[in-house]
This record gives sequence, structure tokens and C-alpha cells, in this order.
Amino acid sequence: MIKVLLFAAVREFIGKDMIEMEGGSQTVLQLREQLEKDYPEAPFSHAMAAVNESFVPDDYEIKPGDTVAFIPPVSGG
Amino acid sequence: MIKVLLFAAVREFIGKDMIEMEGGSQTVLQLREQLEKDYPEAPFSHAMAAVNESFVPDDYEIKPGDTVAFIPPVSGG
Amino acid sequence: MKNFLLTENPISAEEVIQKVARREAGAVTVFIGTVRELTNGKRTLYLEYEAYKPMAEKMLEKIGEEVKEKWPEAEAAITHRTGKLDISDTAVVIAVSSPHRKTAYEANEYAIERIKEIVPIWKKEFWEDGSKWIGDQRETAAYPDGRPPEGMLDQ
Amino acid sequence: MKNFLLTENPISAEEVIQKVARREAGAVTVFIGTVRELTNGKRTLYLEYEAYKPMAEKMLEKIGEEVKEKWPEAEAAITHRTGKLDISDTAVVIAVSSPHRKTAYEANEYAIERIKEIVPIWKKEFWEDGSKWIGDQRETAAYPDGRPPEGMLDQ
Repeated sequence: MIKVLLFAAVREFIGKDMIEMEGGSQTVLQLREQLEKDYPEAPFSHAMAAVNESFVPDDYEIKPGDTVAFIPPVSGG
Repeated sequence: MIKVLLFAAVREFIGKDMIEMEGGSQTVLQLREQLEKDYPEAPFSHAMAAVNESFVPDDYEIKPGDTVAFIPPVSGG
Repeated sequence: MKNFLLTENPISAEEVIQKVARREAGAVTVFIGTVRELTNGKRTLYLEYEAYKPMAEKMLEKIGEEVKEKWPEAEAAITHRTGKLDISDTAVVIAVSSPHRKTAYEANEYAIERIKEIVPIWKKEFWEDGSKWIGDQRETAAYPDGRPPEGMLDQ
Repeated sequence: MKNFLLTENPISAEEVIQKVARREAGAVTVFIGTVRELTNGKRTLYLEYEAYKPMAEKMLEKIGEEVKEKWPEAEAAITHRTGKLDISDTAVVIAVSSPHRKTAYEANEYAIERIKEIVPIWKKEFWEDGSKWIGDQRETAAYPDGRPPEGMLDQ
């Protein structure tokens, strides 16, 4: 199992702030493509991925128990 | 009569913060030279002049009733 | 007393300043980001800031480390607010102390630029005629290369 | 409530910040000049600031006007303390508000540079082994041309 955290516009499009799903043997890119298929209206392509609170590149391999977050372009400050 | 205000190192060298003196028909340069003669140890040459709270050049003509201040290099902030 | 944190409560600038006060400091610079009413003529009613809180605090700490690396004599503290903010409310306070003022200005400005790059906080603007998530503060395309901006991945 | 003033009492940064707060502001920068203990390895015990008070306040106002001319969207307030100051005491607070942060940083740094050029305030350092009037903050010769620095005379 992995947790996928959603924020801002992505969260609002999907209507949830967290999805729990089977997984833990795919890359971030594979997860991203699956989510884009499941939720075609949500702007995943604009979001950076973070695993366990650190930004990761798209070829990062997710392990079971990981918390993946999709980070839309930030606008703090 | 004019008032001459003294500050910081100049004030301490002379031991006064104000001198009242005859005057009002000389330039700042003439006043400066007179003071340098009267108080040879005081660092007037390093000080800028201000008349009535505005900086003035050395050729400025002092009028009776003016308040002349000698402003050593400043160090606020 | 943590130097890098998120809060849902109003921020006291004085409190953030106190965190960087020290006998070696000759200069403290402070940046206070406030909610302004007009942006390009459009009237903001209020804002909401959402955050991925644990990661956002981690990224603020990372900015503090970057500051220390670039300006070893500088000390930084940052507090960012989340939730609903009204006009003139303070969204973020950055305080930097240093023996010398040049460093304090440079490090402070660096910190706000980095916040806008790597800290997972999102602003939703509520205008008279609708609302929108702001995702493009730096006025560049979002991750135009499909890669995070430089420095995002070097943990 | 004057925006440019000298005081013999401790300065509240918050109070100076409040003077420039406004609905158009998205950024407030603050500079706090504090008494640091060590300068080039020499230990300061305390300082005394002397001022030509009415002219110093006039010059601070002039700096405010210069800021307005260079950055019309900026609003500044400056308070400078005089008298005896201990280590870590605040000597000066400069607050600048602006719709945009770049302006707020630039105008703030401009203001502190100008204070060190044209405001008749003098610092006397008291060290363990003596005291000295500091007259050369900018580390350039004092009026090397026998003329005031640029901008001093343009009232």
C-alpha cells in the first residue's frame, strides 16, 4: 500500500486530499500516468512529486509504505 | 551675532557645544579658518558646514542670526 | 522555539526577530509579506493558504541551511501562516541577523525567493468575481522542463 | 505620529512597521541596526550616539522624500535612537512598505546607506581599552574632496 497526498487545485478537482492504493513497485512516472488515466481532469502533469516529504524525480522507484505527494506549483510567501 | 554648534570630536576638543560670536558677513570658509586659528587642535577641516540645518558649501555667505553647525563625518545607523 | 515553522495564528514579527537576536549581530533584516488588496487592478477579498505542513517546515529548514552555507555569518528564522487571511494580514515573516548589513539583506531576499520555489504552500485568491489557486507566482511556466527547479532535489 | 524621528528611548520595531502598513502593501522590509559586541575582534562595552537633533530629523525626512522620488510606490519610516546603548540594543529601525517586494528591499537598503552619508548622528565607541568617536563608517576618507558627498547639498 502507498498513500498519495493531493493539494490545492489537484485536491479540489478530485475531491479528496488522500488516496490509498496498492503499489510500491512502480516509478513516480508510472504512478503519475495511472492517476492521469483515473482522473483525467486533474492537473497532475503540472505537479512535482515528493516521496516521504522530499522532492524526487519522475524515475524514482516507489516502495511499499511510501507517502507520495503531488505538489502543484507553489505560491507561498 | 551668529551661533556656531559643535558636535562629537570637535565638541570634545573645544569643550563646548556652542559658541556665540560676532559675525554674519563672512563665508563659511572664512569662519572655518578663524575657528581653526582659535582652536588649532579641533578637527574642523574634517567637518562639513550646515547653516540653519541645511548643508552648505564653503563659499556660502553667513548672515547675522544664522546658526552654523560643523558636522564631523557622520556615523549613525 | 523552532526557527522554521507554519502556524494558523497571526504572526508576531517581534517574535520572529527575537529568534535571530544575538550579541554578534549588527544588523537584522525582516521581510513581512502581507495580503495586498489590489493585484493588476483586481480586488482581493481574502486569501486562503494551504500547506503540506511537515514538508513545508522541512523545506523552510532547508532554506535556513542554504542560507548558512552561502552566508555562514547569517542566522535565519521564518514563520509562514496558513488558513484564511484578510487584507493586510501577515502571511510570512523572514528575519535574518548578521554582523554585517549587506549579508542580512542578501540572505533575506534569497530566502523569500526560495520560499516561492520549493516550499509546498499554495495560495487561493478570493476576488469579487470568483476564486483561483495561484500557481505561478514567479510568472514563469510551471516546471517547464518537466523537472523541478534547480536546487529542489539536492536534499 | 511622525514617520522620521529621533528618540532617547528604546525603539519598538513593531511601532515603526505600523507606520507604513497599508492595504496596498504586499511587502514590508525592516532593517534593525543593533549594537554588536565585536568589530574586527575588538570588544565593545557600550556606545553613545550624539545627534544634531532637528537637522537629523530633517535629513531623515529628506531620505524619505528621496525614496518616494526613486520608488513612488514605496512608503518609509525611520526611527533612530540617541544616548547610551548597550550590546544588542537597537540603534535604528527602517521600515519600507510597497506593493512589490523588490522595491521594498531596494528602498530599505538605500535608506540605510543615506543615513550613513547625510544624517548628523555620531557614534562613540567605548571599548575595554578606551573610547573613540567613529567618523568613518563607510571606510572612505572623510570628505576627501573637501566637499560633501553627492546629494548632500541638493535640498
